Amino acid sequence: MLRRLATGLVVLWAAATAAYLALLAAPGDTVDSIIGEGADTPLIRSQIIREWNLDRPALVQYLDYLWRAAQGDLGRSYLLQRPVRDVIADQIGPTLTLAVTAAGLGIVLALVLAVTTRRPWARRVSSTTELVLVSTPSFLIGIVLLSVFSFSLGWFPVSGDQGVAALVLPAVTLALPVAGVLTQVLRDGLDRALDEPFVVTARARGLGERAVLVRHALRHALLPVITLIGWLFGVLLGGAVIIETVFGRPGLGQVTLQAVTSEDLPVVLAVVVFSAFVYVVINTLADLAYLVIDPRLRRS
Amino acid sequence: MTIALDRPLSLRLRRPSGGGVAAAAGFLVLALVAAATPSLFAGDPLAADPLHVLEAPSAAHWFGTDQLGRDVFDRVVHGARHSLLIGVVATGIAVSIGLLLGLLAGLSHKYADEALSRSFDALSAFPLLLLALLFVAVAGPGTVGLVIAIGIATMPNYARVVRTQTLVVRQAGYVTQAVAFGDSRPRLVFRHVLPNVLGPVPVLAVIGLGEAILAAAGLSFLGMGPQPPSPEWGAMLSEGRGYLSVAWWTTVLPGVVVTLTVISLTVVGRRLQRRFEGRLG
Amino acid sequence: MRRRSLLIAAVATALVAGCSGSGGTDSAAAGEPVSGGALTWAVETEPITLNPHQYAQAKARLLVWNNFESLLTHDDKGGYVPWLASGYEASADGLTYTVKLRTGVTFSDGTVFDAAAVKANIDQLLADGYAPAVAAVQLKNLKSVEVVDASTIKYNLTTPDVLILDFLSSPQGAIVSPKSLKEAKNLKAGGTDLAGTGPFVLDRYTPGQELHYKRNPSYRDRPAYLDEVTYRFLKESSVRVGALTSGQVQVIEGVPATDQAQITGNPALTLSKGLNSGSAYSYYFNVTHAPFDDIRVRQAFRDALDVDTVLQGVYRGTATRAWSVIGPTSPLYDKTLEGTYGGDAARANATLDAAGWNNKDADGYRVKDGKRLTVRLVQSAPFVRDRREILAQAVQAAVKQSAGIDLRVSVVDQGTAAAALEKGEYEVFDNSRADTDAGAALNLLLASNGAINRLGVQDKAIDGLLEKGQAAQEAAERVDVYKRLQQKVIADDSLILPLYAPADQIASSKKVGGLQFEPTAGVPGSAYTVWLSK
Amino acid sequence: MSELLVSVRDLHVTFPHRGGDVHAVRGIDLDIHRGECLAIVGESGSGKSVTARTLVGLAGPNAQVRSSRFEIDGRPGPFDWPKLRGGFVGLVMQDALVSLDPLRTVGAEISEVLKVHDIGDRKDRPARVRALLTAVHVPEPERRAAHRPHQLSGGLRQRALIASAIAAKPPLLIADEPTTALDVTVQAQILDLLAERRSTGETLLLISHDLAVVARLADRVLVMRDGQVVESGPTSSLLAAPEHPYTRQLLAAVPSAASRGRRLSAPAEPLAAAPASASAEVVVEAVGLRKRYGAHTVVDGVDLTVRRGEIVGLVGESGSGKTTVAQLLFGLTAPTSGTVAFEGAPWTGLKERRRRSRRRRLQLISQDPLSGFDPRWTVRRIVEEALPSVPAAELLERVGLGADVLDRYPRQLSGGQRQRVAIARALAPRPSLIICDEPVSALDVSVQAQVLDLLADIRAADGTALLFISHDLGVVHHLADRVLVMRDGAVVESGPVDDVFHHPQHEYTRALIDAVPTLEVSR
Repeated sequence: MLRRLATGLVVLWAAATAAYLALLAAPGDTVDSIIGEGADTPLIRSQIIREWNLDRPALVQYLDYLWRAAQGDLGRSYLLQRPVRDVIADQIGPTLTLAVTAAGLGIVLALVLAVTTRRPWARRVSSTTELVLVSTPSFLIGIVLLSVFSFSLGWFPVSGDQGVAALVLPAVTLALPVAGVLTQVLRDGLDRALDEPFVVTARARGLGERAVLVRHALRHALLPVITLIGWLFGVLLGGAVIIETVFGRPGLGQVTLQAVTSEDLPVVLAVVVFSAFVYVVINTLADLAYLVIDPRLRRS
Repeated sequence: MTIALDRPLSLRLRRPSGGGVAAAAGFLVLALVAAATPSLFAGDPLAADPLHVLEAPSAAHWFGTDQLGRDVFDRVVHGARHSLLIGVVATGIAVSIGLLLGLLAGLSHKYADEALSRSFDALSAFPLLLLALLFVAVAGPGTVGLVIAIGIATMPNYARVVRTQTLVVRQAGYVTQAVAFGDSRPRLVFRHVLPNVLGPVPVLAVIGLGEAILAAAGLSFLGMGPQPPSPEWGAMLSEGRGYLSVAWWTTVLPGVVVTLTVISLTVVGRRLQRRFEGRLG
Repeated sequence: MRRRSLLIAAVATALVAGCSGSGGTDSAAAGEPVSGGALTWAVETEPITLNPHQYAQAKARLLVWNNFESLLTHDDKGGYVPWLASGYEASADGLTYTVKLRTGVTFSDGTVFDAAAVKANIDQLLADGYAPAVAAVQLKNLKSVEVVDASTIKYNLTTPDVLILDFLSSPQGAIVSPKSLKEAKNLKAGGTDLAGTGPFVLDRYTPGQELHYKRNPSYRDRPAYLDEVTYRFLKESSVRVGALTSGQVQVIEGVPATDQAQITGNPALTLSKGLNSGSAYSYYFNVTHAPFDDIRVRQAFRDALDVDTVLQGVYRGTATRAWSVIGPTSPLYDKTLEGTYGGDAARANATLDAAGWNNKDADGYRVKDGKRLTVRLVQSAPFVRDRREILAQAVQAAVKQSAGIDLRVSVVDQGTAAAALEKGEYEVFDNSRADTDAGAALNLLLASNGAINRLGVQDKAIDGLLEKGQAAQEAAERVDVYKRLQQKVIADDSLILPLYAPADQIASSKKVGGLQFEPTAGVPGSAYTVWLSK
Repeated sequence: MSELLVSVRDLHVTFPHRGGDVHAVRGIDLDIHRGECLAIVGESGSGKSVTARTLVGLAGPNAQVRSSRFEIDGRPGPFDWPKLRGGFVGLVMQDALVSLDPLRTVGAEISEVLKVHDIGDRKDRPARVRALLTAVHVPEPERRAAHRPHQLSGGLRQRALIASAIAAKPPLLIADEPTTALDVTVQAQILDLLAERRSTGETLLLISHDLAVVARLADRVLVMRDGQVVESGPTSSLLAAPEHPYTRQLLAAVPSAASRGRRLSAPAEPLAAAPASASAEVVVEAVGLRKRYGAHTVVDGVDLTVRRGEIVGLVGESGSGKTTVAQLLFGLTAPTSGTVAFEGAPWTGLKERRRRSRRRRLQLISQDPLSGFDPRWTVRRIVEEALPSVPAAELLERVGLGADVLDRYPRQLSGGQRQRVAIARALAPRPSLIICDEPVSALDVSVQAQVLDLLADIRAADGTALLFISHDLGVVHHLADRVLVMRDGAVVESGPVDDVFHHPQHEYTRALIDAVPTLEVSR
């Protein structure tokens, strides 16, 4: 566990440093970014440099950043003039709600589909649908859902983060491709598990097909799904940027996009570090989940 | 789908793809021909016609016209070159770097392997999109930034597969046997390890190409891709979005083409994968 | 010695000047004003700051006047009327402005509004690192501020500058409770803890989602009709229109040309437009290097483009063509420029032939000395609006077809754009400014040391005209100076290609009454005059 | 005649396949009487397992089953399979590690049978599970019930598997290769357990490739080959006087003490005489070999000498460290302490670079030859790689393979062919020592016979020394000159095979030999 913690810290540090270097190498200097489209005179520039301590060497700024970050101070947004921690904290709720709902929806959908579509024709229909879903740009899915269910039919609000109804379409959009992939993985896992000798034994005990599937095979099929948790996190967070744009939802995705395009360095760094942090946490959880599901891995 | 890889490359799916393989292969050939010689099939993708903007699909304009009166079908056909090229080059970057680092990790001693593997992990700690955004911030939006971004961001997937495969091959009986014949280390690597590691890579690359095209479309959608008036598919989708309520065809039709391309690549890739595994299994 | 008469503000219209005057929308259906109700208004842009001193987005202007007020405001003829002031007086030498303040006004946090409060605001604006752009531009000629008595304040200038009045009526000049200036948690970001004197009080801000204002019950005049108003941030125009047509919001601003038919075709909705103040959306030619260092190429570029056709294609007849760098609604606008240039492909080609660009390459572009006639336009993605990237593509196609000019358009992130501009790696710079006084915009754009002088022009004649314009206290004199300036940069030197006059659109349910555009600025006004019929 | 539990006539099982249907069972007749033990014996692909599974309706999802009569418990179909399975027929398969759900406790697995067949209620099931585990002699049943298969030893989990099969007290128990994956001593215990079940009146259908196992338990034997029954009859008479040539060949092919000095594939012919003598030069000599992984000592002080022309057997159960010894000798792993000298010169402690020139003198044949071939290479390339100067066909001829396999890929060959290619390759550089690590364990008896004969021929012709590692005492007794018995990393006994196997000194050796089921047959 200690080792895992250390590895996690190293990943965090590497992520922050890489992002720092990348942004240092980006075109345009920080002062330009802060000025944006506004007026640009030497007086203004010197004030900005003084305000943000930009006259220090890059290394000093970097070390200062690390030192503050270690203490939980992620700095202040150049653009929004607020502490980055507040910016992130304000926006994390909607993104988290979206991601968790979509993940839950995707997983449930995948479970139901993988278990129910065992007959050849159902399987064919389902796998074709999955293939289409995972091959379609998610923004296209979103746009089509939005046009049909919101603009034309008016069943769901157009956008924003106003209650449960507004969550339906974005969550579905994000969940569909996830469900597509997970169904494929689960079905594949079920197929493999059903080929195992213990399934023959289970059937030879008089167990019905459904019981074999749910009580024995499903648990084995879940193992490869757990290895996908890290991937799932990437899809959800990455997908959130696009989904939030399409549906006009607030959230981390919007913050990220805005921060990157306007080179709001402190926010970008915070998003990177945050993302790495969540990744480390989620992977640790995945490892633990592995131990719960597969006791063979519990050693010493 | 989204911008992260639609599935990890190491995932092997065993379902037969049925008769769709022929259709998929046919579509890919069509796309390739379009990419090679777009002018044979379509007119000037940049020819604006302010008097005929946002016209619905018709015999004259199969896919309708866009906000500048350009023929959407012409743009889609010409876009094949941009989009496929972006996908191919990005995948090429990812595969070559991934191959190199994966081999290096797989063949190195414990600590070097650990360090490399951790750095793949660190790279994977970011959603592809965030990574791509960062790279675009550095290299600037546009085709070059986009290609490098997707290339670097998808690299760890290949590196991991190659590393695992290298470890498997290293432990394989035939490598031990080759040692028994006194083969030197470089000889081992070049005669046995490398060829057997390389085997599955082209197949993965075909499937990965679909992912790269999707990722490129997503980034273009956010305005990080090729600049106007380039008829790149993602950029077309992004531009068309503003006119969705009045001209669905500027968004939906190029989108359908993207989907068909990715599906075709996946179907063909999986078929190749099955054949490949059948040959070795 | 000439004296400006002390203007006494007495009429009610002046009190609500911030929101009254020109551009009242069609609110006949909403009947007589009624009190009460909650309005939801979808806006395109989430302000990056809620502190009026930090104001930098024209799209955020409609929010500012809900809870803040400034000393003066504009009338619809380009003049100034008192708001928090009761009158003002300029000295004959133009170096001193004395402003009498209203009495009996309090901020929503209970603090009393007086001369000390005004001075506290100026002091804050000049504080190091607080508002560098305001200090360096709008207040650059301010020498000192004196509190004469509780209701009188005096601005001393280093050099005559009529634009100080523009400052006094600008969002940056809005008066914030000095108490909250001291106590605010994130002063530069603003928020619910900044108190103003306006008809509403900001009581909730959900970043990324919405701003919520409630009526200020102790407003010094007629209270606002609405109990509360919510501004929701919906970036996508299609989403805004969808939200309006499906009844989820009652008002939206920012309706692109292609979506306008959906509004006008719906009997329950109404659409109105207001032309913005400031500078027109124009292409500025970089004269520091080839090819636009040659006036013939600049003329040819303008001739090669049929602006009307392009605008028709992109904006479907909803855009107003601009003929000058100054917007057509400004009193400084020179109408005589209309129809004097452009839209003549034959002349463009002849001019380019004469200028030595007489060969064409395989792609149909003009070439001179082996170099293609390529000009670059770099747009910064975060600031692209009004489908200007589409417009650029239309211009691109047009100048290629008519004259073989290769216009390269790139939409890039802010850093890349800044770097390109810094290094001079552009030939075309596009910009529009929403300053209420067009003179302020021109100072930045055309002066040799102007902060946004992307023309790269260094012309004493231009600088001289700008200085005269800034000092001229008589309206007629100012108009004359700026006419000469426009003739110089548009007609004589062909430095600028004006394209269209930026406009704002408001679409609303017919149940909403009293929606207005702000005089002079031309942007949607605050919610003070708005009511919701039952 | 007593009551018929199962009666089948003219049973055909076909698996449709794109390249032509696979006709796995071709018209067999089968009767199982209450209280008897019937055995079906056959090599892989004979259709014995398919037959057994057909009896519980689990031949496979695509299997097409035809028969003129198919009666279970005196009734023809259609059957209520869920009820019959576990309730009337219990099934025990090979290797409980994979035949029990690895993610569930064995208690849950056993309890599941009770639940499915509605035996007892929720509360008393744990007690019933304990009773069942006790019945199959699992010590500490309470604790073991909470364990998962991987936490149990091979013997215990096989017992647990049997407990789950008999939980619903089915009259018929089908045991499909129940002891194949087990060490001999454990195998003996499981066979004892099955014998005990039989003696309590349970009916047993035993499926096995091993005649010796069958001999111990069965009343009647069916010998199957290519989906057909070639011979059947009471065990004693069938083993004593086999009528069908195939049965006879099968019996003759079993290596044992009795087969020593004789060709297994042609019983009439003697093997070429062994040239080994105690004075022949030493090819490999290991002194005090020790290998430790962390706190775990895998090889603990092994001394070993192999002389030119000698076959030295190394026997032991799984985990005894014999394969590690092979790796240490081969030089892929460095010993923690101890030394190996090869052909009189130091071998351990050298850099691989310095060993390289002598590498070709020491070859390796493993249990799984397929993994030892580069999958991209044809047989020709594989063999030519080993000795480019000699045509591959010539080398293959020596191991009894024709030129027709030259352009095939290894995976297109049968198991026996693969092992021959592996031998041809190992022989090519004329090594002085070949380390054979379980070279015949994966092969059927008749193929094993051919490969063992081949190895004996090679030793006789070239004087190549063999270190022959095996868990099968019969194989070692048949082939080797000397034998070392390993247990827990150490050699407990060594000496000439006949001395060790006929007069074992160490109690472990004795236990080992006692546990081996033997065929008492006259030839």
